[in-house]
Amino acid sequence: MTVEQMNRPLLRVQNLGLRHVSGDGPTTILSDVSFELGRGEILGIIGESGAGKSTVGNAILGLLSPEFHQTSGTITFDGKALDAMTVGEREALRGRRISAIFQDHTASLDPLMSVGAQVQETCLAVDRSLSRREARARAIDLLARVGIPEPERRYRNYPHQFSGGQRQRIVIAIALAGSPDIIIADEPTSALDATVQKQVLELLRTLVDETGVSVILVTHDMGVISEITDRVLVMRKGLVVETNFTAAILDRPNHEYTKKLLAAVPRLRIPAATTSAGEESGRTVHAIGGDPTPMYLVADNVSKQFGPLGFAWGIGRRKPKFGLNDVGLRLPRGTITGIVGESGSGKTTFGRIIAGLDTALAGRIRIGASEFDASRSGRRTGLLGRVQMIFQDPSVSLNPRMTIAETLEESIRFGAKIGSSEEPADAAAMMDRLGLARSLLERYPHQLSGGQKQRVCIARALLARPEIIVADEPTSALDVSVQAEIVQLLKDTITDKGMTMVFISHDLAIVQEMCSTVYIFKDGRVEDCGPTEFIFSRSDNPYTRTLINARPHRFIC
Amino acid sequence: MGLISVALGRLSQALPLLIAMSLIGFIGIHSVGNPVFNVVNIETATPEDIRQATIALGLDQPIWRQYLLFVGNVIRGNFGTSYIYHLPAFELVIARLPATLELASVAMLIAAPLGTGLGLVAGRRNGTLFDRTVLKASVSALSIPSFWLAMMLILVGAILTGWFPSGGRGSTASFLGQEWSVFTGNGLWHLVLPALALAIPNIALIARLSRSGTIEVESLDYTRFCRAKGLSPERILFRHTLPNISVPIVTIIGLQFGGMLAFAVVVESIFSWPGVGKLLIDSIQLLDRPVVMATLTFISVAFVALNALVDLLYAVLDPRVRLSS
Amino acid sequence: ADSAQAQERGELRIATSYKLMTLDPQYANLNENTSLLSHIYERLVYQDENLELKPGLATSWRPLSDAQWEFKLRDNVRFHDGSAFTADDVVYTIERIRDFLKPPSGGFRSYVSGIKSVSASDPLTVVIETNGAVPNLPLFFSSIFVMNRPSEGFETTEDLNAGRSPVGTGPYRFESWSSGENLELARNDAYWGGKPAWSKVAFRVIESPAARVAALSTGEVDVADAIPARDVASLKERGARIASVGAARVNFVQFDVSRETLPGVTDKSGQPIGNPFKDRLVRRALAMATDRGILVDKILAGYGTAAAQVFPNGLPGTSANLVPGTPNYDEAKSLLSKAGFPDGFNLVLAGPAGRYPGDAESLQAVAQSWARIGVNAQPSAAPFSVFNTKRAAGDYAVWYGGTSGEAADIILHTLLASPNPERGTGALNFGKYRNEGFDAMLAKAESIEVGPDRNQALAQATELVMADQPIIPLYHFHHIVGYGPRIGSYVMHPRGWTTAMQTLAAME
Amino acid sequence: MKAQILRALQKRPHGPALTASKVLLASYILLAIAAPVIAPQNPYDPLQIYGWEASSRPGTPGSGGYLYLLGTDGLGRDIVSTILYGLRISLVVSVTSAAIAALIGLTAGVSAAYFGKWVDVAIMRLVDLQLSLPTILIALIAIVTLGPGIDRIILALIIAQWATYARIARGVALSEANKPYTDAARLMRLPTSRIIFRHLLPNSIAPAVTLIPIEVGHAVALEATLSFLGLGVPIDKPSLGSAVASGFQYLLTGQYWISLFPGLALFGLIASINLVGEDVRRSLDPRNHSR
Ligand SMILES: Nc1ncnc2c1ncn2[C@@H]1O[C@H](COP(=O)(O)OP(=O)(O)OP(=O)(O)O)[C@@H](O)[C@H]1O
Ligand SMILES: Nc1ncnc2c1ncn2[C@@H]1O[C@H](COP(=O)(O)OP(=O)(O)OP(=O)(O)O)[C@@H](O)[C@H]1O
Ligand SMILES: [Mg+2]
Ligand SMILES: [Mg+2]
Repeated sequence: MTVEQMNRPLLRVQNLGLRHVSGDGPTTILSDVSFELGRGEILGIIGESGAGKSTVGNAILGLLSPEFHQTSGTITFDGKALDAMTVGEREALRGRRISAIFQDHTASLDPLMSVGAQVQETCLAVDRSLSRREARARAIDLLARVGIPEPERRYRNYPHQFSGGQRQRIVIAIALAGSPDIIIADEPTSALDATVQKQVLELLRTLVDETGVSVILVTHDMGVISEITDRVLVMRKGLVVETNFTAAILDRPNHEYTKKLLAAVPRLRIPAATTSAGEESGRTVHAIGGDPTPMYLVADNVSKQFGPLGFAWGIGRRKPKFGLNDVGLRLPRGTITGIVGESGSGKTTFGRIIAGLDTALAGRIRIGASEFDASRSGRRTGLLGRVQMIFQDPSVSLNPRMTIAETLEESIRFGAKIGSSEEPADAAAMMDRLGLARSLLERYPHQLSGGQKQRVCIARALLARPEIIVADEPTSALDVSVQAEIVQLLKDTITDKGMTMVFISHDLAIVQEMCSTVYIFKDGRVEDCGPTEFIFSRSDNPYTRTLINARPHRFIC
Repeated sequence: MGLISVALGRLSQALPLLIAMSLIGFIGIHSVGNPVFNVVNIETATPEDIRQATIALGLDQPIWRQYLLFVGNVIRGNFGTSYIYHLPAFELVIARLPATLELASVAMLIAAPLGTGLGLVAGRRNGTLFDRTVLKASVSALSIPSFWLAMMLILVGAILTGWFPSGGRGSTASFLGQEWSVFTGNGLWHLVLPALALAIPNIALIARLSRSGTIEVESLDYTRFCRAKGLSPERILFRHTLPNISVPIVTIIGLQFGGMLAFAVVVESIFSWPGVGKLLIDSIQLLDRPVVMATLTFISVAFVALNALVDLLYAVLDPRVRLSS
Repeated sequence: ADSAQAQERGELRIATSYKLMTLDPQYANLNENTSLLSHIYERLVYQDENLELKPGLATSWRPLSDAQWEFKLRDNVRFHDGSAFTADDVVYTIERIRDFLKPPSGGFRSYVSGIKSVSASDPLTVVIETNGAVPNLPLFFSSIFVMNRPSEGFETTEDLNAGRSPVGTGPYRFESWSSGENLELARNDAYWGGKPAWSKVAFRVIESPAARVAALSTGEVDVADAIPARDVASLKERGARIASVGAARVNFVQFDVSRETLPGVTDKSGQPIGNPFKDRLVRRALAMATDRGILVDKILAGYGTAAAQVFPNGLPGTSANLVPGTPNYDEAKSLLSKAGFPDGFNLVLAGPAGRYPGDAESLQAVAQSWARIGVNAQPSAAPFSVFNTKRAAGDYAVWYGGTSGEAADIILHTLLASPNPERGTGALNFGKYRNEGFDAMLAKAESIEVGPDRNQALAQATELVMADQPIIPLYHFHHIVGYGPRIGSYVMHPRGWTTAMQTLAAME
Repeated sequence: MKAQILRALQKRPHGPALTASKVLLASYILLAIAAPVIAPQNPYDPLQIYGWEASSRPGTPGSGGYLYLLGTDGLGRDIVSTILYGLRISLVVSVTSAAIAALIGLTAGVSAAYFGKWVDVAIMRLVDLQLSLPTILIALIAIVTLGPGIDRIILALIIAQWATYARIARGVALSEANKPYTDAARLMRLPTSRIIFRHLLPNSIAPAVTLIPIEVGHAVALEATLSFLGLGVPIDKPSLGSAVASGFQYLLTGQYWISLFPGLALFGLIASINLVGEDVRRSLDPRNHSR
């Protein structure tokens, strides 16, 4: 490698402009985006949701859908302009020299192929010298490294059998399969709890240090930015508003927007001295709420087993595995209760059972005065429809053939409706409150950015005006400024309308801000629970402490 | 759910189906006309002959008794004797099976891979010349009435060029106690034109389905991610796109295969191929009830089995379906 | 290679529309069976191309008295299994039909129902006693195949269908068959009538006319029968040759003349009217308005003969005075007016579809003709079985039909004689036409021994009944057979048989 | 759904081939509507038909005072007029039956997938039953018991065709019913009909949309077969399909025009329906909207 080559930036994006052309005319998506990425550098991209961060990644990969038109600029990789390359040459780059972690992890996985096979085929594609068995071994190793438990056993499972965070890690594993020069990681840790996130970031860091890979890391998590990136690019409305070294951006932001963004970062408050309250260690359960408030939503002894995995040919039934084990939860009306916990610990599963979408092995659920048997189908017992969910994977939970407006209208018309006397909900007003342009109403889900889809899901749930909302990581794809607004909106709605909310999140700062009570899940059980203040300041449950301590430190006060 | 229990479940569901089918067939034939007019020579038979024949065939009995009698006989494995051919009805159907099976199988073995392949590649190269050619060719193939297609094949393949025989089964070889054309060169030669006549519309149909499926799937995120992973386009096409579009294709293949087994009348009669479809239509027209019933039974069983197989394939193809069923 | 091989072995390949459905020669009296089985089995009497009776297995026959016939049998005839043909076999054949075969087997029964007893007075003489005079007995024997008496009992239809035992005296011996698909025959070297022309005969049942035409065009077969008339021209262009003959049969329009009101018959405003066909004038008017020329020249492409009676002119029992006229719409209209229908009326003209050459087309052509005199005919075609059921149920007022027979009197007997179950007359007389004068004349003619006198009497009876127009004879279609270069000539038979014996191999 | 179809129709056509096919289809429909006005002969009126002019070559002058532009058929009907009038019946019969069959079949198939359990079993065994019953038998029963008529043929064709749609739709819907967006819909406690028609159906419909135009072609052919057997439209009022089917016998004879021209007309009709169907399918795919 010549010196010149060494000094030359690995990737250079110059004046990139992109337009999206549709029946309604062109919209500018990116204008004049320029940046460089050096070898072994980690470049963070932050910015408003819908700013065009993912689009930049796609442009580098050459995977924009045909309705995007490049209006200006060049992208140069390793000294060669991508435009000048043949289709075959660009194909040869992908996976081998530039690999990617898509923001939309669930949609990135082929639903009909086992995850192991998907990792394995990538290994084979990027390294032709591998035998199938070696590739399989590599795949298992990769899965283990991203923290998939029992990778041997789960190798043959399909994407839908994993939790959101696990799917995200599988996508990461695939991106790491080769030894690329660049990894474009689009929100790679948005679905991961603090401990796992830490593990993944460490993995990335090691990789960068060992192999000199460069990383473009799109994220809204300032903690991640501060922890790992070298430089940061701030984007807004298709423009680069600011770029600088990480420390500089964080300490001395220049641009108004950056300042606003940083100001909006939620901070976890942990009292300096932890006073020990309970003597017990290990699994602790603390009294929640004084008795005066009657419990509105009560779930008792909910258990769930995931049946034998894979296809049974009628012989040799495999042993089922517990997904939830004797989980209980109680929350008073008009409150927000947080559920946090390890990725894969059963949070989503529990939420779905409360909503009546899944049947449990056993368990009782009480809402107000009505009791439901969780082991029977929600449709039968009438549980289904009492509770709305904001789904963890916004992209797949939107009907791809309905425009946003149609989706929202449906929610208004058919939602459970607590106060029917109220003025009719207004989809457009809701869009405004969520910071979404009204023009998005006429779009189909695939035409939105990740954060936009997530907000549509929030809008859908709120417009249905349910008694109870289970919000499964509702802000994971949102930039902090929008996030702050949404958090406020949710809080307001809960108190104004007297709703009750279960708030599943791995973002402890937000949980702390929003929730009055917190449950900590681990391995399908409630590991710890109690009033928020207590949990964050005084709980002595080791797992709770690890979780809290795993947070990047910069944003802890 | 295990395979065996699925199979057993299907079997138990097939019974009411067979009963319903036999009732419809029985009452249907009964309501259409009196078979006795086809049994006697209507141009010479006296009323007495007709009366005698009616009694001999049991057609003078009330319909419900005829039905019970029929059911009783079927349980004893006897579908009755054909009014027209004077042979056991079941044997007649069985004798036609090899011809039907080999024709339908060969046609499907041509149509399924070719159609899927063409459709996949056309969908992949959406908008290119190749794609437009495939689309137009398949639209044309589907727009030609089947008897036209058959006649054109005869005209070109047999009369004008003399390459292939115009019809018939050619020489056969014995296998499993039945006569098969596929095992002799001459028989295969005779198979070419009728199999093409059956295959061409199916190639087109399958190509259309897989083309439109491919276009849809190729724009999804996981296909894009597969490209980002560095997979070759071929691998994406065959290992990812294909499974994801295969549910409707498998369905159609099952349906069409069943249709070829049972209802390939036009091709069978134009190529004088002694298949089940022609037997059935003739028997319906001649009101040869025992044969109609035996054929319908065979067809129902074939469809139940085929559809069960297709359902099983859904579960093999799509793990999400697996869980729910 | 295929055809060269065939040449060497002298194989004759015939594509036939007749599906051979059973190997029992006495099961069903249908051309479908008898045409093909006549290679294996033979009859006592042979009916030639002019429907004249010629010696078959019997060399001569004569009535001994009013109720007694004697048949002298041919000597030195052997069955395919080597056993000698004797009078006992004839006795067996008759007993089998009369006593053994049970319905639904039928059709041959009526031929032997008049036989009181049969005996073999010596090995080559059969004496038959009948109940009353049966002057037609030799004709009946021209339809009955003689079987070989087995060592004991009777052969069942199932045995025969199993394909092991069809043993006859015919020029070809049975090799193999597949029901409704094919029949293979081999030369009977010991045939009494000399060495048959072909060493092998293979019949392929091809029901689709287009497929038969195609098979003949490509030379896959040497002979194809029931060629559609419209295909003749192009077949000739491709080098095939054509033989044809007017069929011994008639297709006609028949009226219901007995009921007071008829389904589908209304005046022009749709109100039901009384049965107009009771009036001879109406029937005559409709006959007069029927353009048979279109049927024959256009629909049958010339391969048909316009009909004015039940058999083509010139065959025994036909009248030379009955010639089909050209349509006369004006006179027909005035006849209608005279009958009280100046504006005509509506009717439904029913018929089978795909049963006879030109059937569905004829319905429409007849309707076109009748429209010219104000009779609004709605053609309605149905599958043959549906048609038969409905006709028997009285759902039709006027319909298209067809019939055939060994002789003119047999058709007159079933189609036009008053229905009389005891005498067995009028089986096809679904219109319930009754004409006592005609019945008497027919009965008289039938009692006369076969010969010119009888033919004369039949012709007179025909003239009488046709003047009354109970049916409108439309046409006698032609049987058309196409044959390839390996065939020198093909002798057509008006009964519509297709056999190897009718071919003459081409001279090399 | 409705909105999507409307949108699909509003969308400007894409390639020239599709434009041509739309124009073709539109002119077919116009011709069918205008047939009584523009056809030189009324082929359903026996008084206007001259049997002696049967099988005239194209271009022969006819007694009616006009030219037999494409010749006459075996009964003397002007081919041009037969095509125009036949189009009316064929269009009505095939499009109506295919549309209703698709509606019934898709609903049944998607419902089976959505409800599962015994509903699925019941519907699917009904489908199996239907699939194993030949159309001819159904048509025979329908026509013999209900009497002849175009509506009976449509009925028979609907009965004959719905099952295919049902199976196709069910197969796809089985996968769709397990996707999270259906969960969202169920949570909304939407009326079942809305989940089926608004969510599952549009997402399972793509293969069926490909199938519908093809089945329209089948319907034409089936109707022709039935007519040929005397089970379809009255024989003196041939539909386009039956004109082709009966003309088929002339295919190997010299009188090519009797079969060829109606055949070409039919070919064009089905092809244009197919191409327009392809267009509709494209516009139903949201990912194609912006293109
Ligand atoms: N197919 C499309 N058609 C039209 N507009 C699109 C399409 N895809 C994306 N957009 C728009 O382009 C803009 C940029 O999208 P992009 O996905 O790059 O945003 P992002 O910065 O990644 O946002 P987020 O943080 O929410 O993921 C958004 O406003 C989005 O609505
Ligand atoms: N359909 C399934 N079949 C088998 N196992 C499943 C299935 N769905 C979930 N699991 C397993 O159950 C466990 C709990 O999953 P769940 O989705 O509830 O996790 P989670 O707490 O929401 O995690 P995350 O934070 O990653 O979303 C996981 O280990 C997951 O792999
Ligand atoms: Mg994004
Ligand atoms: Mg989750």
